[in-house]
Amino acid sequence: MALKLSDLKTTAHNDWCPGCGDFGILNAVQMALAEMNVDPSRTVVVSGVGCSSKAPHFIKTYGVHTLHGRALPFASGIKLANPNLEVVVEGGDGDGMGIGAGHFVNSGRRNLDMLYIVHDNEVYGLTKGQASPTMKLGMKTKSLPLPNINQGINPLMLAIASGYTFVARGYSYDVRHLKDLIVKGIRHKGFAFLDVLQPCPTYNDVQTKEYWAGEGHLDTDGKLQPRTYKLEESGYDGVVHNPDEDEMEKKVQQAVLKSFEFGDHTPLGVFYQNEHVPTYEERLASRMPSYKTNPPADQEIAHADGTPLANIDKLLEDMRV
Amino acid sequence: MALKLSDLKTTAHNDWCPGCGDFGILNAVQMALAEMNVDPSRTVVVSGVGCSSKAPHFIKTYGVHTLHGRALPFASGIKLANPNLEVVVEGGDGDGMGIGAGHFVNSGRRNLDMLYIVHDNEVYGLTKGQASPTMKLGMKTKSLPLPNINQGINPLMLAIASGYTFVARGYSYDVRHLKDLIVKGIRHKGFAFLDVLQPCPTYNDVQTKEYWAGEGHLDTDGKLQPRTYKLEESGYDGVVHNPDEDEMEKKVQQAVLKSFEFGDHTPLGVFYQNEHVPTYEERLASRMPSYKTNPPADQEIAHADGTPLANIDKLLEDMRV
Amino acid sequence: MKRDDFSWMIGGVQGSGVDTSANVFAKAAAAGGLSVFGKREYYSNIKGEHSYFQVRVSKDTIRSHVDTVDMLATFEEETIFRHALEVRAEGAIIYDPDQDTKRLDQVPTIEADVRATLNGELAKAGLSPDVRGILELARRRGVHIYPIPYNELLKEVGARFGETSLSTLQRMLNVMAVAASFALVSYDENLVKEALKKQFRAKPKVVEMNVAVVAAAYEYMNQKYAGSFAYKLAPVKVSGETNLFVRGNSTVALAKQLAGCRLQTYYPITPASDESEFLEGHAEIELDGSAAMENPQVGEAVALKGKGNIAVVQSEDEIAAVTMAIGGGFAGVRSSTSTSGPGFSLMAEGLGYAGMNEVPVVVTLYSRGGPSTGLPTRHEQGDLRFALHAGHGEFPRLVLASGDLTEAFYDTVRAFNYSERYQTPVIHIVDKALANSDATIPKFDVNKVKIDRGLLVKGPVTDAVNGEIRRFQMTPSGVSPRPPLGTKGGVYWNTGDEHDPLGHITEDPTNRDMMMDKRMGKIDLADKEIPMDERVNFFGPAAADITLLSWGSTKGAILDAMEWLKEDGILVNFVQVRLINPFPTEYIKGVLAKSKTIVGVEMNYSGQLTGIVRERTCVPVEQLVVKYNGRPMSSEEIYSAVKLISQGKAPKRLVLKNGA
Amino acid sequence: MKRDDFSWMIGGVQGSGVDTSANVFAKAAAAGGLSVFGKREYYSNIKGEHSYFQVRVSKDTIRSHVDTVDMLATFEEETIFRHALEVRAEGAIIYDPDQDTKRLDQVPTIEADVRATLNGELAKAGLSPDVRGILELARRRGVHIYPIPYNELLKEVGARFGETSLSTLQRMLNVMAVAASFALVSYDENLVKEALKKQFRAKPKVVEMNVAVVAAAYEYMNQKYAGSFAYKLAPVKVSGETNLFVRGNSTVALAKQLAGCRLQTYYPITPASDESEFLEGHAEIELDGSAAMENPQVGEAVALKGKGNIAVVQSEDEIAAVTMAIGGGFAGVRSSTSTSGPGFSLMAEGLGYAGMNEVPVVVTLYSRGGPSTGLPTRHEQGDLRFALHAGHGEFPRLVLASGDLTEAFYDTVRAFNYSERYQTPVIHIVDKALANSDATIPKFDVNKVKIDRGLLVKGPVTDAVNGEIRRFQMTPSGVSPRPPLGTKGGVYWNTGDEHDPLGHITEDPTNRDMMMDKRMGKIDLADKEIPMDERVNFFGPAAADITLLSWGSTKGAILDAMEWLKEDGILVNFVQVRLINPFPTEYIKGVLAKSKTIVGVEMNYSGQLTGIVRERTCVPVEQLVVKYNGRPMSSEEIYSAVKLISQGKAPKRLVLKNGA
Ligand SMILES: Cc1ncc(C[n+]2csc(CCOP(=O)(O)OP(=O)(O)O)c2C)c(N)n1
Ligand SMILES: Cc1ncc(C[n+]2csc(CCOP(=O)(O)OP(=O)(O)O)c2C)c(N)n1
Ligand code: SF4
Ligand code: SF4
Ligand SMILES: [Mg+2]
Ligand SMILES: [Mg+2]
Repeated sequence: MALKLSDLKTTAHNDWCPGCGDFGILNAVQMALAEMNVDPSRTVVVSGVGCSSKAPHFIKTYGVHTLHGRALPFASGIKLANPNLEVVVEGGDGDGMGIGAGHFVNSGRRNLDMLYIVHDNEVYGLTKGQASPTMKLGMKTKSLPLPNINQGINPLMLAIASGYTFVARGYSYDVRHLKDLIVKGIRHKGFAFLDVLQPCPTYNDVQTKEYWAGEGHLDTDGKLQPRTYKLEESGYDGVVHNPDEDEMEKKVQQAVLKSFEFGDHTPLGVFYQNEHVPTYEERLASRMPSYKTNPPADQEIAHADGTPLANIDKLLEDMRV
Repeated sequence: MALKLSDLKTTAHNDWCPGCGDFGILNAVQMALAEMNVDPSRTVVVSGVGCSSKAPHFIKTYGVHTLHGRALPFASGIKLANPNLEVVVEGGDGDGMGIGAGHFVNSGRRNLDMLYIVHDNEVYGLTKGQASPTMKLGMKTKSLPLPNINQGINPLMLAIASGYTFVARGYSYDVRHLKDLIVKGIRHKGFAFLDVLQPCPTYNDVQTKEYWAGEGHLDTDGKLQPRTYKLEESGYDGVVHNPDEDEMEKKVQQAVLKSFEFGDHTPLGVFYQNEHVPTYEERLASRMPSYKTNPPADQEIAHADGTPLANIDKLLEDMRV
Repeated sequence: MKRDDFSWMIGGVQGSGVDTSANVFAKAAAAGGLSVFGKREYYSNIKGEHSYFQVRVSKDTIRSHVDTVDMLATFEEETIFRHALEVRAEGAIIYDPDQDTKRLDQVPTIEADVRATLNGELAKAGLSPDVRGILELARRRGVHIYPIPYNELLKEVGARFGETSLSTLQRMLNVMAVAASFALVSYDENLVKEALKKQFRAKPKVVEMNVAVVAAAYEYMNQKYAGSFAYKLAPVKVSGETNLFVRGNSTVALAKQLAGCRLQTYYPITPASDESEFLEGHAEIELDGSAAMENPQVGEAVALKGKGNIAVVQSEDEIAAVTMAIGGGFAGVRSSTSTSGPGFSLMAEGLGYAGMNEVPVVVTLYSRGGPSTGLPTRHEQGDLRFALHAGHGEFPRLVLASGDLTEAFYDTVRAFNYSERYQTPVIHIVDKALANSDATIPKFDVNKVKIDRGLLVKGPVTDAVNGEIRRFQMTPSGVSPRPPLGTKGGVYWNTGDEHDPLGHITEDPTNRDMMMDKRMGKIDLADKEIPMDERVNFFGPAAADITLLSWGSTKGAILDAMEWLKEDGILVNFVQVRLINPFPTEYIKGVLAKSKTIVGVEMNYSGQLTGIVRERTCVPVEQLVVKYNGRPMSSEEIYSAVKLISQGKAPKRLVLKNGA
Repeated sequence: MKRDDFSWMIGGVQGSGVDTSANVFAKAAAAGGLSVFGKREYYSNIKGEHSYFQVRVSKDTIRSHVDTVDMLATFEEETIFRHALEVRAEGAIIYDPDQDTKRLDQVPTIEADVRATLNGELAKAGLSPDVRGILELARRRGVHIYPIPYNELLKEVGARFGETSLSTLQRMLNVMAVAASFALVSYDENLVKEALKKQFRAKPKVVEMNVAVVAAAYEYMNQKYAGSFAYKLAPVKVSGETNLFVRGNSTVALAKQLAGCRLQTYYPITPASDESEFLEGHAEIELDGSAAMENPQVGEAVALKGKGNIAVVQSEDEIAAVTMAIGGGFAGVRSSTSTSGPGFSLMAEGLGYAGMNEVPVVVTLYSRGGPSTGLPTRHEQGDLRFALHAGHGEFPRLVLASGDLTEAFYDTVRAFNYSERYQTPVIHIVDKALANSDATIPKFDVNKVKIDRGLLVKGPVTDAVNGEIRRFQMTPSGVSPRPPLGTKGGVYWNTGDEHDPLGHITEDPTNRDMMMDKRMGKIDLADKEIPMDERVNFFGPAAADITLLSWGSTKGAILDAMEWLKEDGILVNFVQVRLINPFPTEYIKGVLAKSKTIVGVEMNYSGQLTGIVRERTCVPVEQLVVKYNGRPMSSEEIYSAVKLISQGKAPKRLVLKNGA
């Protein structure tokens, strides 16, 4: 039975501001899940805390709205316990790269088979528009009394440095393209990171919808030149095709260089993808083969009468005096 | 009065293992401070928790041995309160890029004028040799029952992605060269990051002193080929000479590419240096000029009789009904 | 119980100017010499959800909100649906007749439960589920309904200023509602206009239009409804003493400036960040000119160096916030961080480090509805026990909790004094109900403020041995002289490990005992030194039938309720504990020994202070009045609760449930 | 007080095989049917600092260490300097005469204070500050000194095996010291050899050489010192029941396997990580074959899927550790994390989230010396209050603390049962003194272990409405059926915000009250349901002069002391609280009502349990026996303390100070 988009909507009241870029991301996620015909009860959307992190409540799969900055470890725990679930993580840029930066870096090192979507609006939306870690030094939004005092980080480069095996960028008002990226990210074998440009009309009056559409950025004919372009259309290929160290390194380097483009000429699409790095699940299974056939969530632990199913006799024998 | 090396030594008992690479780093730090003739009572060495983080106790400047993973924010607070102090931060790779990764990334965004030295031994020394975040996937030291299950990160690339304005690597058994790097790092205007290859003979039997010296890596004549080389000697120039966006971007990219070299051909030296990014202290002073002339630690806050020196009359006036 | 005050409410969609209107209302009232208490309720949301503001004004002192609404000012339908039935008989509702046909099921932001209840009531009364229906229901309950054609009036004003954009004009809906309200109670129109001028000071054009709106509203209301509403609000003679109209967050920020806090770190969180943002907006600090005369050295410094300043730093998380602040403390700078529950949970390890290294640091804990993310914009006093015990192992800390905006100001200064005097962290709890409430209070007496830096060493150390300073040397008091990092004359060390007097690690058991005794002994010292009037407030007669025992923001509601109870002849006194650690054990024992019925009043589930009282005094406090629905206690609730208790009709754990 | 046991100590530099030798000693003794209790003391260091191991053995049950040393085995100088004067009169010291001239000032690892004290004593006695001097001092106090030429003997053995490297041979110094010790007390040589075979099982060559070393040592000692030491250690008949020789960490790990814990997360920290490493080393789990017969479905699963397994994950910090484990709980997997103080401090926020979302998760808290980094390898019970109150706001949690290795095993299983039954976090405190102590205990009775998964829903949900599951639906007990994430038949949500039955955010005050009552009510439910014998142990006569009140690892020392006190005719009983929350209030009230002198015995500064008892029962516990120097309480200390109290000679707060 094919899943309809409407099957993925909930009746929970959505309280995002009118015109918020989060709506586009939400739609794209729902479209992607419908297209992939996932089983909602085998799918979990996990988030942190922030405007964007309210998303799970609007998606009719299992939803886990966690703590500020902790979406990744919560999601990792769920996936480790039940590797057969489809786990998608969503959250804000502050959530992911401010308070959550430590998990961001270290989750890259694990390469669990999940997708992480960051709503990148360059502000802390829910706490009223303070600068987030992706906002550039000196930028001033209407929510800031003074220009941003911190340098901004390049989330794509940070993701590459942290070892994510799929690194991409989407734009929340290009819903179809974004939907495709989400599908790719979910299908990717390994940890996929997807940075999404998300206008916050309430606090960020610099990177607005109009900005990305090309406001103030005219071509010689005086026409608006959009500030984004598609990597796929530019002949860029971020995929590592063979399990080859050299190709891998080249593709990583290419992705890093590409990630420097931002502003008037901002690439969207897949910067890097490498499925030749074993996932954490595979690494665990290589240590204990039963992890694959009998992962934690599938394991029975007790007989019907409550006596344990584990047999520790051998271990006890080792401890016998 | 010139500072002697011996003036920088303490009587605190040093309990590092014999042959530990930490000794070399300690010597280099003391040599650098002596060479720069710092005032020990205007110098603070801050560390986290780990074998390496015991270092402050062996250096006769002010020492602050803090919490595991928190050396950077503690140090930042000290520096913010008293920008006239020389602040050097030391710690382990687990301390800095495992539990401390969030501070690592976000401190790069601030660019306070300090130096951060990471003792990179690829293990958690003090807790008995678990893999640290810099250890590569699949590597197996004698302390690990099974090969490392996580990917390793490249600390230099991570530092560049995080915005550090000085990024370098040293080796603990090349004390003179390391000393020079430390001097450069302290002199650098902005936040300097110095990764130091530090053999841990007790737990890491892969990256040993012998390994770096070239064990098993022979040239055609059968002579040991050291696995490290000096960037300066290779004609590499990591310094951004002009406040020019283009040069900056090129130097960053060059540094990232260079940071991929590791193993048989590992560069030591300055990968990247840029003094054209304003420091956090400068940014604060541009918001409130008195920060420069009258930083927090210099401010009187009370009259002799204890009445406050701040005058809040104007603010009270605003609140009058 | 006889209320002699005026309880006004305004509501609207978050971001539509509800705050501004309440502010204008309050300022206009305050300008007339009235006592004002305002309370804001809003969702954890940026735009679109309902929020409302209740402002209570009186010629006598008031310190709390009441549940009763005398007048409800509305300009959209949601506020009518949500609050119409809260208005008392003979009260008033001002509304826009354009809304008449708006239906309940058209308002998606109203929770299903709330909607169901309303639908039920309307159906029972045979009324339609729309604005007309609900207003009719209110009218049947004796409420006066005052329609006012907002848009028509606004357009007229607009026409005069050449402003035709309806959306621009509608930004003044809120001011019109305020003016219409004041007109009904015949309040001085000029005071309203003055308040507007203050509010929009920087924008003369805006002031002008708004003033015209006020005039139009007064004119309409006077013409149409003159004399129809019984209650009149008159300004009172303002005494010589000036009053302030302040909000909790700003009060604390102001006190930090004065106390000499020069490093404030924070990670954004409701309801704490407003304080840091206030500080950031006033980061350069004027210095007292008299300094120059009195102390030439200070004078010179001032002349030479210019203003003071506070470095306000947004950190990457609360772990960084607290550890940075401790770094500031190490450097000899009064440093603090402000947060609420979730952030405070992340500070536990840092607090222990400060305790271990005897570093002064102040954490202002704005307590909100928990646990976890909880009710981020709602009220609770749920963090007291955690504040007392946060962090593994045992280290000294002082915990103080303020009861009102005036206390919050002076307590902030004290927090810094305690932290330097006892060289240890101080947690200052300001609950959400204070943080976000606005009230008129007497002007702060800056001369009463004294800064006590304890054993801070200024200038070079002279007794270093071999260049080493015995920072943690044993002293009779347990407090050692504290030269900040950077002090000339020697150096010392710090570590989270147990350490010797130089600050080097040692695991020696004898040293361990000495150091533990030194550190923990400072709490006994504080217990001896801190005068009782900084630690407890006692209100009411020395002997009474009922003794209320409470802490924090419930103070105002309790005091207000006590006046009514007195009128009813119920003898009540009230002990407000302000310093929770060191706990004023002997004092409390003394008071409780004289009490008949002791009642713990707390805005949490378990009666946390009550537990502490039992632990310290072994006096069983057997009657609890608690509330944990996220809404603050009203004076009326407390009044009724105590009345019930005095009649022997209350359950041992009385749970208050009012509030929307 | 009459000790009928043998207290043996060995010391040496960290990393030089002290642990191994103690293990061999203990195993050899245990193999002879003796009861063994071992205690290890070491610095927070990797190599080079002094560590020592004390092993007490007896034919009767023993559960604690004593301060007295009957025999000290040494092979280097530092152990001699540090411990020679701890040996009792008529006790023995075994040492290497090559060390005779080693001077005190040549040992940099001895703390200045310790050195000064020793120097003083030697000077007073007119002795030289070297090994010879200190041994002479011991001799004058009645200690027998037994030189043994280690290197000579080793070389002889080496020669036989063609091993000439002295450094290789010296790796057997420790075993030689053990053998020499056993020879002196005429213990069965074969039992020592058997123990070696067990210890070095995987390395036959090593076993062979070591066995030869044992023989050489026995031969030398028998020849030289036969009959010179009065005490003899004889094996006892082993009863039918088998004993285990276990360490705390492994006990807990074993129980986790059995309890069905299938996700363990951790960040390395002393003394917790040993447990995770044990689990990691045994990650694949044998399943009970009988399953197949009994339940065909399970049997099929086993056959099909093979073994069970536990995913052990090293996380980037403890915040990740606890939140990952909660993630596992969400997925329906029994999950836990193990840590000690600093890590636990970082878990406060996560705990509150689990409480709010009713997720089962177990945190094993290995309590060590605090505050802050504190004394990482030393002992303390300083985290009890923090465990009770960690996390902002109010949420239910159960806290249990084990008193010995047997309890640690069964309590681990219970912790998981409680956490699933009440759907909330459980904190299981195992203090350092248990984590790192080794002892013989009766074999665990696996048949006594029952797994209770509470209202876990297995298989598809059938009552979802519109595909939505009311995960947090109200039920009479407050516990709702819990389908894990991934359950077919519907979906639901979770959030740290207050939520409705589906798990969606709501700020409605009525729902809030219901949800708070639901969550907090589970603690009352647990209080009603959990049988008293899982919550408290009571030892001794129902009525006594002195009632000891304690928790955790002090149990062993108290029980041992009670036997001596009984001999002295002092009537003592002992209440050991195991479940701290929900607190067994009525039971404890009952016991204390019958007590004359109540004595709180705790390894912390402030008497934390005592405070809890006062809070819950209002019974003032006025006599404290505390210890906080980082060393565990010995049975002798407790014996003396109680004796002093019984004589009315003790201060109200008696601080114990023994230990090196
Ligand atoms: C520990 C903790 N600190 C602070 C907060 C307050 N807080 C809530 S959302 C948020 C920032 C949200 O910004 P971002 O992650 O970028 O999400 P956005 O709202 O922009 O979508 C903060 C700081 C919190 N909930 N928990
Ligand atoms: C919050 C917390 N968690 C865990 C620990 C235990 N711990 C002490 S040192 C250390 C790791 C040290 O590794 P690294 O930082 O690489 O330093 P090294 O010892 O290798 O120099 C850990 C996990 C701690 N002290 N605090
Ligand atoms: S504040 Fe910004 S990010 Fe948040 S809901 Fe509004 S528009 Fe969206
Ligand atoms: S464990 Fe390794 S890092 Fe630590 S002191 Fe020993 S050699 Fe150095
Ligand atoms: Mg954001
Ligand atoms: Mg390391």
